[in-house]
Amino acid sequence: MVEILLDLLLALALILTAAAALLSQDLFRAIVVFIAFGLLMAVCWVRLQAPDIALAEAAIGAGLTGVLLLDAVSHFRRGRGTDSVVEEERG
Amino acid sequence: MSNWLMAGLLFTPLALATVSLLLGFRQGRALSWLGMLLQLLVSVGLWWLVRHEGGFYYTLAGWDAPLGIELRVDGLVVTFLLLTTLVASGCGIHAGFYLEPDRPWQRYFWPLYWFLWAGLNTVWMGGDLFNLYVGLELITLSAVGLVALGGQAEALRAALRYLLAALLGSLAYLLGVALVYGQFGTLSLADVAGQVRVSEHALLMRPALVLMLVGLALKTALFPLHGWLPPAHGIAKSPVSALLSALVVKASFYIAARVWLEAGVAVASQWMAQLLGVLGAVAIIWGSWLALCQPRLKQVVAYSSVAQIGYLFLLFPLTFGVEASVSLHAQQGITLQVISHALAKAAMFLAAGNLILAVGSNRVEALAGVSHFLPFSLFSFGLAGVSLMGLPPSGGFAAKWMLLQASMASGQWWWIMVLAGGGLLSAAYVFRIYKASFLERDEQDHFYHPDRRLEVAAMLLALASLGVGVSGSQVLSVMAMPFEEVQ
Amino acid sequence: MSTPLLYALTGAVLWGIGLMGLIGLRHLLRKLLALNLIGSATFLILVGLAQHHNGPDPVPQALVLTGIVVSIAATALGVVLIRRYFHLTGRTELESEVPEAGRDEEGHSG
Amino acid sequence: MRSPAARIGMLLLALMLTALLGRSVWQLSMLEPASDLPRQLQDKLAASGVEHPVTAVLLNFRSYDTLLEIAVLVIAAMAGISMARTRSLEDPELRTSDTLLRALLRWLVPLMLLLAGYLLWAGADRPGGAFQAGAMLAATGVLMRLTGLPLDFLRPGILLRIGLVLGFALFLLVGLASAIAGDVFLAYPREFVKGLILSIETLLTLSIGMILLALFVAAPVNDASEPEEGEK
Repeated sequence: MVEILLDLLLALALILTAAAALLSQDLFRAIVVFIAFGLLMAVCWVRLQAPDIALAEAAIGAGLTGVLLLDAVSHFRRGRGTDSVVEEERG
Repeated sequence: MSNWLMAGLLFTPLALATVSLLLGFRQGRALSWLGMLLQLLVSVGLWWLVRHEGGFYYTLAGWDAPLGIELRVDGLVVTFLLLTTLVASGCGIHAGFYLEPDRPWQRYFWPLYWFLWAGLNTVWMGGDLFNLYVGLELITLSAVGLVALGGQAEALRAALRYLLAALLGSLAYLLGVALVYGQFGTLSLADVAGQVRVSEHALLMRPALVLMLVGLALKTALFPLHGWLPPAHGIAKSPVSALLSALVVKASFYIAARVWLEAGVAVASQWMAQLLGVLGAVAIIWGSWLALCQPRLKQVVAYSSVAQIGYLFLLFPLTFGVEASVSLHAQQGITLQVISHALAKAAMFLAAGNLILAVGSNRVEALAGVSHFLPFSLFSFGLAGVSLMGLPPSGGFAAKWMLLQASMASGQWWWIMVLAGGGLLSAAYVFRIYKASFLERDEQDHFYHPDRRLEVAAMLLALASLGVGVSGSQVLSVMAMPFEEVQ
Repeated sequence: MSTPLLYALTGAVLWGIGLMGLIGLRHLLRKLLALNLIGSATFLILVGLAQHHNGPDPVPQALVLTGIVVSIAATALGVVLIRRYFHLTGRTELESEVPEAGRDEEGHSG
Repeated sequence: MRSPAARIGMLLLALMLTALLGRSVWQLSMLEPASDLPRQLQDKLAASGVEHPVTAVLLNFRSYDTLLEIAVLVIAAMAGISMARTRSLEDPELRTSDTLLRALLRWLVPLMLLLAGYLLWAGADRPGGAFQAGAMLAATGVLMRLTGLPLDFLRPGILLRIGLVLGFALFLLVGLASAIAGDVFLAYPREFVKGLILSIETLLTLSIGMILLALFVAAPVNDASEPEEGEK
């Protein structure tokens, strides 16, 4: 019973973080939420008795993808020289 | 014998990719000549073997399907392997003299080229749905890399668009594979085909089939999912455009066709088949019309690809719910269309590249007067055009003739109008290029003359596309029974 | 309802969210993010559906590992292309034919 | 951003997809299990040379998938470094003078390397393996880079390129060797299978780590670009 509840909560959290990662106005925050999504996915894989995927998801899915995207965002923030930077999307 | 040939076929492109990554452009080029020769020998050898001893399954790593991965080698597959060797070699030779060897990023051309080739071979032979996914991704990423190589903003934008569309397509296909695995517990296409025929719940495969077909249609650039193709094929270097249009889009279509013919026809419905056919028909007309309106030469050729891809999708209505003989006829027609379009479109892009090199501009009106200076390339362009229009004696004619017969035999007369209309429109856009190049212009008479070898590569492919028409029956006899078990 | 099935159904919902994001969002990094979501959703369905009856099945698990590596490769390629695109043009969106002012107006109307 | 109609259309599309997909998953889950693949896998596991089934599938039963997957990684890395600054990949803005961080790193880096080694070694009979270990290596590299430690080997020269393809090349050669010995492509000889898988995994770990790191570091700041065809 407790396990089912845990699974339901986890599934709900996955959906919410996914939606939040896409809807967030701030790109930096969106990516942080996406990393959280990746970590939740790793927990999910543990629940699905797939520890290999959990390890890979935490290291690659959340860790490296997250760092890669964060690095790109900070690159955008720094801008390219004196050019005006189109950082955030509109709407 | 077959072990050696298969090992050679699988090993050569991957090894060439690895070694050429360690070399510069020129050494990589020299090595690539050797690789092309090896691939030619191996694929001719396999072709000969299958012709005399029939097709076979090749179990990789020594584990039978469904646990391991099996490759299928039959008449159709060896024909496509041979086609790939011809077209890719032609494009490779062209690229070897077309690209500027001193740019630092050009050293990555050969590795990407060979990885692309390896992916194509994998797809033609693939019998495992997930392995096909990995093969598709191999093709996609190397193709995107080739489009973006050393690129300007425009090329990057085209490459990004291509990447996003192709990834979405692959994931939709993979989702279909996931559902298939959930239903049948196997990834081997042959197993799935067997189970679909006996399972009482076979119809539950429909969503998976739709997902796979939609994903693959996106990767093949079927109307209305074609938006990514013209920018990518238009902006890439000409030999790369030739590879993309001739072979890469065919890979995803080939998978769709195999899934459809082996498992799909048993579970699909008439409206699905007709819908795919209608989209193909719209692609033929709309793509040809847009090709006619393009101001830039390579965009004309790229939109012509959108139209020619439309013909391929007539496979679906012409093989669903029809007699076996009609279906076979349609399959042969589509196979010929794939082959002749691959040869003709590669020739056309290579010739277009030569013309652009000569006049120094991509615009159609800049071609004025080029007919005196580059008659050879212009002739190649025209020969390829003949095949696209579907005039005898080209391969395009043979293909469209067979499709016409299949349409009549199955009572689906409406496709005949599309075939006729598409032919007329393609004649119009090829003629437009010719008209532009025969215009006299006084002020410019200092055209750059490209390397003779560039012109020869284009001409050989154009002649081959004509040859397919002349020897259409021999080509088909080698394929024996297309898309069927040759065990 | 079993645990794997629950996650497979979650995967179906995530596919919908991801697809909407991919089509609806404009920023290229966000599109890439949406593609990654779709990838995760696909993997959940693959493993969840296969493990619904029999418990742990190493084959789909291995496939997902392969899939994760392919998707990081694709993501990384995408990021490299986006960064270079930004470096050359200062843009992070594909639709750049519209001039700057026009895009602002479009933003207000949207 | 988009017109309201388009937004509603997208929402409907997504809802429809979710509903249909969910229905399909639900229906499929009602079917009797069709697969005896896990059982076949158990039967043949002993012959695969490793005890952990996932590793057995990745590196033996479906090794061709894995080979091509490494190829995909190499392609991404190539595309990355083809756009990188040619001299050095170091980013001066990233150099940190934080002594605390540096001291911490002196402890953290060996620890992470150790963990990577453990993951690699564990892969034979427990969860772990080349990918996880490679990712760990890359993560170590990312940390080192974020604190500004010089990573000279990531210069896009011949050494980097050799490192990228090392694992792939060994994998490929093993595949060829078995074919030369008269067997099918990628079949390992029975007696060496364990050692071969471990050596392939070790080099793969190194290469995967390097590829992922190169992708992270390849900041595209190279201004040179090919002119469009016909624009000279």
